[in-house]
Amino acid sequence: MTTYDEETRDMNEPVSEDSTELGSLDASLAVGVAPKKQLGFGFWLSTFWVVLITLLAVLAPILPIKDPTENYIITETTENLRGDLVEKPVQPPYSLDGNHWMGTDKDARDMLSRSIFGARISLAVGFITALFGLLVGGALGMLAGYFKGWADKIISSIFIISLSFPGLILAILVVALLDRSLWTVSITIGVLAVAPVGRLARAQTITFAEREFVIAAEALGAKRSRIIVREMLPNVLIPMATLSMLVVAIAIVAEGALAFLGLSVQKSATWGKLILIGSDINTLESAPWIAFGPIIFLFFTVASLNYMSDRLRDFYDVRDAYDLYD
Amino acid sequence: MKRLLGLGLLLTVISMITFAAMNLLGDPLFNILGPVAEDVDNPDSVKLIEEAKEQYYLDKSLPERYVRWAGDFVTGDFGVRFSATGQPPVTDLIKERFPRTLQLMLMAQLIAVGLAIPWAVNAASRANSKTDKASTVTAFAFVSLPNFALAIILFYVFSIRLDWTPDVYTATDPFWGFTHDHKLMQMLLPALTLGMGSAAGYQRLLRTDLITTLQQDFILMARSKGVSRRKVLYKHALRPSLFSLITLAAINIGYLIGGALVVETFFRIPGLGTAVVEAVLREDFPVVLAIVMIVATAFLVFNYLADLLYGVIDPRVREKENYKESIFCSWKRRVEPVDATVEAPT
Amino acid sequence: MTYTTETEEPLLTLDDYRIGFKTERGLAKAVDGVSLTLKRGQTLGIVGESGSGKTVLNRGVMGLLAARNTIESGSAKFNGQELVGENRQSFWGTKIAMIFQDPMTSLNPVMKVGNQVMEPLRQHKGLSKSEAKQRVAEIFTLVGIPEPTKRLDQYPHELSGGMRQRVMISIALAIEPDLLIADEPTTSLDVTVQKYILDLLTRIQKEQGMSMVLITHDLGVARGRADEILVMYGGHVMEHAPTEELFENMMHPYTAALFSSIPHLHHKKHTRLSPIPGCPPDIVDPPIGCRFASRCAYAQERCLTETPPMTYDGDHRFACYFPVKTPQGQEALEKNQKRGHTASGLQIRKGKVA
Amino acid sequence: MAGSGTAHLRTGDPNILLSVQNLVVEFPVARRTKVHAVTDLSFDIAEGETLGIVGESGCGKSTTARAVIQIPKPSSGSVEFNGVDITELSGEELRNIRPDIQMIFQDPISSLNPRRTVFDIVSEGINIWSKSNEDLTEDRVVEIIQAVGLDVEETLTKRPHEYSGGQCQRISIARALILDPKIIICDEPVSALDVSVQARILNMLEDMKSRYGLTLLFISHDLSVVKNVSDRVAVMYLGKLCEIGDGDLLYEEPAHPYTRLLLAAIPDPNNKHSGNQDILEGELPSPINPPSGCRFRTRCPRATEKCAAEEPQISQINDRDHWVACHFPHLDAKGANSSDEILWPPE
Amino acid sequence: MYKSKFMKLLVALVTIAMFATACGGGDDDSSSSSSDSSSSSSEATESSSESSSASEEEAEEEAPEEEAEEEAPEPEPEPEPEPVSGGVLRWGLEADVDGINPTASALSAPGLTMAQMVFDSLIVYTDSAPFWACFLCESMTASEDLRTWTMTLRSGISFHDGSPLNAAAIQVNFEAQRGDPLVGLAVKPFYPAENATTLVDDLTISFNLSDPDAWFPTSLTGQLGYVASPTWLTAALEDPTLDQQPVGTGPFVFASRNEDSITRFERNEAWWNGSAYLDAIEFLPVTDPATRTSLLLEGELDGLATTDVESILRMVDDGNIENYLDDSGEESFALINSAKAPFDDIRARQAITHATPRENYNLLINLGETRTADQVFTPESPYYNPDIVQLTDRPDLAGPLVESYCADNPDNCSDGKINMEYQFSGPSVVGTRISELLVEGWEPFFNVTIDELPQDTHIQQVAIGLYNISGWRQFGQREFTRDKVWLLCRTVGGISLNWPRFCDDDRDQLIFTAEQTTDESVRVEALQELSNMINEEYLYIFYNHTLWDMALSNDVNGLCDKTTPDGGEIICITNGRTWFDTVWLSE
Repeated sequence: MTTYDEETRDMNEPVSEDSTELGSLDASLAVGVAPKKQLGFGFWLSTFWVVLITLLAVLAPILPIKDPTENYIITETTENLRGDLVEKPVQPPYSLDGNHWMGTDKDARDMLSRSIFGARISLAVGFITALFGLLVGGALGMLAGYFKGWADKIISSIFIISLSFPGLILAILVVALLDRSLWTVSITIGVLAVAPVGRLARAQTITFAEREFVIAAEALGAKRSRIIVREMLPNVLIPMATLSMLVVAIAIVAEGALAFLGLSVQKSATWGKLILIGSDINTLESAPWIAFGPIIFLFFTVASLNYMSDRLRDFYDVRDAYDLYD
Repeated sequence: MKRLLGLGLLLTVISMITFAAMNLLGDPLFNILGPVAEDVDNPDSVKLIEEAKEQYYLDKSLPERYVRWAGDFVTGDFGVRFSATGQPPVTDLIKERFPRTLQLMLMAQLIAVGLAIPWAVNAASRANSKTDKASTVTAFAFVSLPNFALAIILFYVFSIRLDWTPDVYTATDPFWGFTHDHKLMQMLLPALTLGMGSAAGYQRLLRTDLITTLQQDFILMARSKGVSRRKVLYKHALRPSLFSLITLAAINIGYLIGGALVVETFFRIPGLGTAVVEAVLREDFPVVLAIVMIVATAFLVFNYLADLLYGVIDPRVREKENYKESIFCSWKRRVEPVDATVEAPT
Repeated sequence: MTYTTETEEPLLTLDDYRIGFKTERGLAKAVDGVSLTLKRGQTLGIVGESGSGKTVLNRGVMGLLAARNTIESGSAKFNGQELVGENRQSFWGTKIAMIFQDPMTSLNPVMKVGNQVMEPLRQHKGLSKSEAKQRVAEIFTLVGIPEPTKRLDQYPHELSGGMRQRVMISIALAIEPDLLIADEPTTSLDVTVQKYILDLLTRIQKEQGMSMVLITHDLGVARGRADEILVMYGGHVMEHAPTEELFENMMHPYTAALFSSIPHLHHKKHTRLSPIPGCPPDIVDPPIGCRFASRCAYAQERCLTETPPMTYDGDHRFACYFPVKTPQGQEALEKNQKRGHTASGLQIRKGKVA
Repeated sequence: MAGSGTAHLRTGDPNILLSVQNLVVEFPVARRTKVHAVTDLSFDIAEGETLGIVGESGCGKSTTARAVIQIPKPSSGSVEFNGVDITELSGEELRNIRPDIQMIFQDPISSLNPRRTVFDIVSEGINIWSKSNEDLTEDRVVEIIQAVGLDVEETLTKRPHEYSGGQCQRISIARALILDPKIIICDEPVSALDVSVQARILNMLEDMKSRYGLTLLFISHDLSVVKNVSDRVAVMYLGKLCEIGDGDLLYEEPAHPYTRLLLAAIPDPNNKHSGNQDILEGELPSPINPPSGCRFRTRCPRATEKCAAEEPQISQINDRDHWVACHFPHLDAKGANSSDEILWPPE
Repeated sequence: MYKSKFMKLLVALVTIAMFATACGGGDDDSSSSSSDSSSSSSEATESSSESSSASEEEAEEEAPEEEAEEEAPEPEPEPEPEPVSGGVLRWGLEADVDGINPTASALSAPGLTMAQMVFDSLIVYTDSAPFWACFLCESMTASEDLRTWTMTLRSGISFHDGSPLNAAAIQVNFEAQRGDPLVGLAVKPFYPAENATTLVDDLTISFNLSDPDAWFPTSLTGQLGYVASPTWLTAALEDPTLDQQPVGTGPFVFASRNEDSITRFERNEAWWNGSAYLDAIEFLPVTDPATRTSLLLEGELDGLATTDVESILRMVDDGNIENYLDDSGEESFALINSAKAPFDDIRARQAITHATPRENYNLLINLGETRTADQVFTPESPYYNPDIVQLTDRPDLAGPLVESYCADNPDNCSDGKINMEYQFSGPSVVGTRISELLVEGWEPFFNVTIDELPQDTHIQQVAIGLYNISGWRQFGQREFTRDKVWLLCRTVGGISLNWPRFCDDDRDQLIFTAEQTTDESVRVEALQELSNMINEEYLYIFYNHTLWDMALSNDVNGLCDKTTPDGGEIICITNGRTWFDTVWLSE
């Protein structure tokens, strides 16, 4: 037994969302029994999906799946008008069957493998965008938040201006004027991500810069650089990391929107492009699987990333809501 | 007011950047004349070039052109299109297209707010119940569903399978009515597409805020005063929880514009969204410029209005000007009431 | 067990009243068999640390807890009317009023204070707007709010903490309740304001002839304001006595410990304080026997196995086998000092809990 | 009241560790308006002494604490530490003096970095200074952690949020102690804690003080707590000093009307001042535009025109260590000390 | 207002009805421009591809065999119901247009469709020799040398604004069109600079041609043959907004126009050739063919024209739609630039032709419903050359050619493949699908860069020769020699209407031979040889004969009842266009 006893009750539990019956006392608060925070099954399921789809995308060329560009035209033997038996190609698209698990598109290409190959570009755009946005936005935001003053004024103005531009218009403008390569698209969306990410980084930095442990560190004689690296960074990184998943999700959606307008990566099919191809009224009516297959892939991926971000935000108790950037 | 001045300044900067970008990104002469602009050996071409330069003031310096453009813009003349005929003038085009987009946005916002508020109130008042969990999952699904995907799903279900809504926008008047001929029905799916996603976002935000509010003592106080449950929810709890929602709704203007590009394109509504896509594709920069400016203005003005609205909703903001900036500072953070040390004496 | 010494019908009677919250780990017994009576026109002070169940008790009586997660049992009678299992909404704003700890958060920040006070007047008393305004102005004067008509149109943030608490009291007054529950009404206020508000509350209570429950963690606050004091710990009643009697004879070791852990003005500087060792009991899985046993210097083996019953000494009751200043208590303490530890293993050195 | 003056400073006393003179802290709030948080405040602390500063919210006591450690630097005035005016220092010089002056904050959550392990937090000072000071080793960290009653093994892996408020305050104390400081500024270290925990932290502070030979500046709004830990007590009102002196003396015979009111308000069952019938009227004036003359005059039961016109200077009472800034102090205050009663458990 | 002249030029060039048929500005084929969703706009260029002046026999006769059975229209003589007057016809257009001024506006397919309401043309195509007939004119005769054609107008006709139709008006129209710096570019090469027309008397005018032309009158069936009020033309020069409010002599009078929404024409009560049955006709631009089709199926529209095979199939399957199918007009093909590396070398052109997966193209893109084309003529045409086989789907033949090309031109190759760029208009789903399909076939031999361009830019780049290979669609004049503007050496230039920029005087000579005679045997020989020469030069990779469908709801009657004023039969359907003055709505 130590001289001083443990006080196990954590008196600083945040208000839980449990049982908000119009201001009623929360059970856990009332009795000091806080439920343990968990990421939950959904989080791991989401992680599983994201990892799975990422692996599929990376390994797509060596996976035993169909060639995404091959036209798998089926032929059948029918009688022609003269009564001769002739081999005739069957008009695609082919519906879902054992051979094509997600059916084929109008060009008799396997939708499953196209969706998997589509993930390559969509995810690549997502990750590159997030990386760019986080590096640039995070660095700018932290600079602005920590040093304040002129740096903050200038950087914040840049953020505001960039936020006032309608993002998607800017994106289609750039993409339409420049070549439509993976990098152009990614960096364009990445640039759009800089301001929102930067603002979060700035807000977080300011929040933490005001916290007393920073003063304590300063009082201990820590240098500025040390405070930034040891005290601020670990705290800003967590929200940034949770945000990064959201940015990936948003980038995938933004790329999808560009692709849907016919303005994304030219060379290969992304999810957005696949959806676009299946989205006209005729195709929707006769072969809805062409659009809905990739929609499901896209939806699950985006939802998973969103959910992971959401859970992590709760888990790490990152207070700032940041689902502002769409 | 100082903030209005700031707004104007911001818009000026934005317009300058956009204008410069439009003029520098491409060769404006090339955008008007195409390859002829390069064909300086041919006297015919040279004549065209001269004519175009004069017509578009390309012989003037960029700042001068900007001033000229800005002067026209302020008076509502958005210039001449880079198109086959230069017709209709950008102003006319905007006049023609803008109302449709505005209708779409208003409907979408109405749907979004109209859905989100009762939805969130309902969910928050039963936080963590089965209903709430179900609605959270639903909201999550809608938030994660890109609007082009939602558009396809809605269109597939309501237009193709059920045939409740028309397949196409035909710009038919009148607005009110419930057949396929009425604009209302034609706008319904596009507005729903835009509205549902936003509604889900609003719901999530408002629900969280409401839960926080509902845990406040003043709610308990109101209940102990005998105020009915409904009144507690809508009169006492809702208003102080609206802060973030208003901010988001204002910021959402930008998102809606982005969504309008996609949704208008998918539903074939000739609005600003389709206009800007078309204009970008054919490098019709005066149109792009005008639309960017309209959108940026709308965005900033709505954010400004949101700030004003804060004052209406929360008297604390009305008096102390310490809310400073909303989009300009920290969007989602309500500024805490002033410290006791600064409290006014009586 | 029933505790009644009343001839006149008491305003509030609790009998073996219990409140449990469903949690992930099991049922949290926040209030575990509380019995008490509150006479008309009297003030009852409920004292305890956070987590002792004092706030839950009152909100439970009010019916302000979430029904979904709460299990309520026993009996609670208000004005002779059984509350447990009944919908208590009809009491809200009519018979019972509440005042909360933080006047800033318990006033709606976006409503004018006048309207907030008027709300129950209009709703329950059916006053017209102008009548209600008139009445509020009167109440404001009563609670010492200067320039009452001007204040009507102000928002909470425009008032100081003390003023806000006065508004809170006005709301309670507007209801003209039989019972006023004041839940830590002054904890967030500066001492000078605190004194004013407490004095005001006492005055109003006397003038209006209503009963009051004053919840506080500070024994000092209860003294001079409450007619009786009830000490709670871990959902149990530890001790209950008329105020002066309690301060003279603290029978329960917990009450005594609580009192001596606080620095007092009359102590010389650098007086060694006597903290209560250990931590509050886990109310989901409470210890068998006395809930305070693990932290008590008097604890014997018996305390760990049997829950001490309520012992009555006239108006004074307490739940302890070895009360302070009794021969049993003294003996138990000495025994523990001799063996160096209590029955629960708590070490004691030089007569002090280590 | 709330007067100015430096008469109470023990100038020339070689034991004086920290001497704050004419401290002024102002914050701009808007264009051309300033909050006068602390105005012309002077006090000193001798080595090994505990000075308690007490006052209600908004009196500037926390601001004073921050100004002493130069975060942020005060608007004017001097803070002499060991005879060196640290307001004059900057950069590396200031940094080098920092280990000697440490601080403990009110909010146990905000004052600890949530993303670092407790061991890390405590040893941060060592990591910063170990190169220039070879005495600073990990052994010291272990020693300190044990001294504040924490388990060393646990601190290696656990983060602050896994500890309770009381334990967090111990961590803060450990962090402050690690560099073997001369003085620790305690800014409301126990006001966020439950009463029983509060007693433990207060006891521990006393233990640490004697064990490591510390000097404390103890700030609190709780008069009982301040009295308990302090040798000398200073009372502040609206950025100014009202009364300062030996703790027992000041509590026994409060001379300043404000001190008297404060003491009278304490809900202590044995408070002999509670009979004072004066009530503190009105509201705290705005520090943006403080009253002229004596700052307490707007609420003072004894205020006269003189109080508005002339700011009282601090002066000594009865040749004892008792100083007051008031034109009309209560000099007749006498009271019997009746604090013999000792409650359980017997000392 | 200043007009962007270069753009207008191209728009005009590719759409002038007089000589041209369209170049497939965009998607080169069946799903056509109308299927691109986002970029299609009110710009005229958009649908320029579909303009054509050549008309065809009725669908029943001309339709390909495999479709014959499906066709709804019945030739059987049923008791003809009496036409009823009244009603409003709603017609779906694939796009809106910039203006409806024949002398200044780019009359693309929708433009021509609407122009036919307001304007009468001077000449119409007919079914039997000489395959044309006078409409607004009374007679037209050629001089011996076939260089001068003299036309006499009908008397007593006046424009909607009251001004009279006379020879002077014709001259104003002709000169306005020829003089228009842009529209005139396709007119100018075939007339002398001075005295292109001569006024003989009030109602008689002579056209003086540079070359003898036995088929000149067929030039006046389209845009050049539309006659607008000279008063209005003059006014429109001053105020271009008037381009939106055409004034002609036609059966309908312009009523109102709301851009991108509805253009309305109302019955001309004082039409010189009787009176239309319909009260009014409204044109609604609906760019997406599937949507347009849905509107027709739902009864929101009464008729439309499309080349989108999927939509055609839907409408054919629907029992309530009458479909007029015709694939004898335009061809869909890939256009190869012979003036620029690598395709300035015939081996490269051959190789890419061999590598082209045309079978898949026709199966997947055209759903197997169109007829594969090896040349511009369909087998029904007398000029069809049965010997021509375009060797596509033969990658085995491509390999050696590429190898030999790369040996000679290492700079244009990498990794043993020829570097080249494929251009198409976009964004367009079909365009994307086509490009992916083609690239799939070409990739073993070519390093293909895909360049998806906005339609205007695409046309510009092709016009000035900044392309390698491009999706396209054109030809389709009923009188083939009217397509000469796309083939002659004289249209090669900085801005070239001869898109492949290929000049061969012998080939030109064959065109002139066919043009200058009405002797079928001479023409057959010349045109078959012409086809052969085109095939051997590998300038176009023909995919298929474009299938046009004019679809009308069953309520629409009397579609092809129109005759010449003298009662002669008229070929009423021309690449998805027709007249509506004899149309009436039942019920």
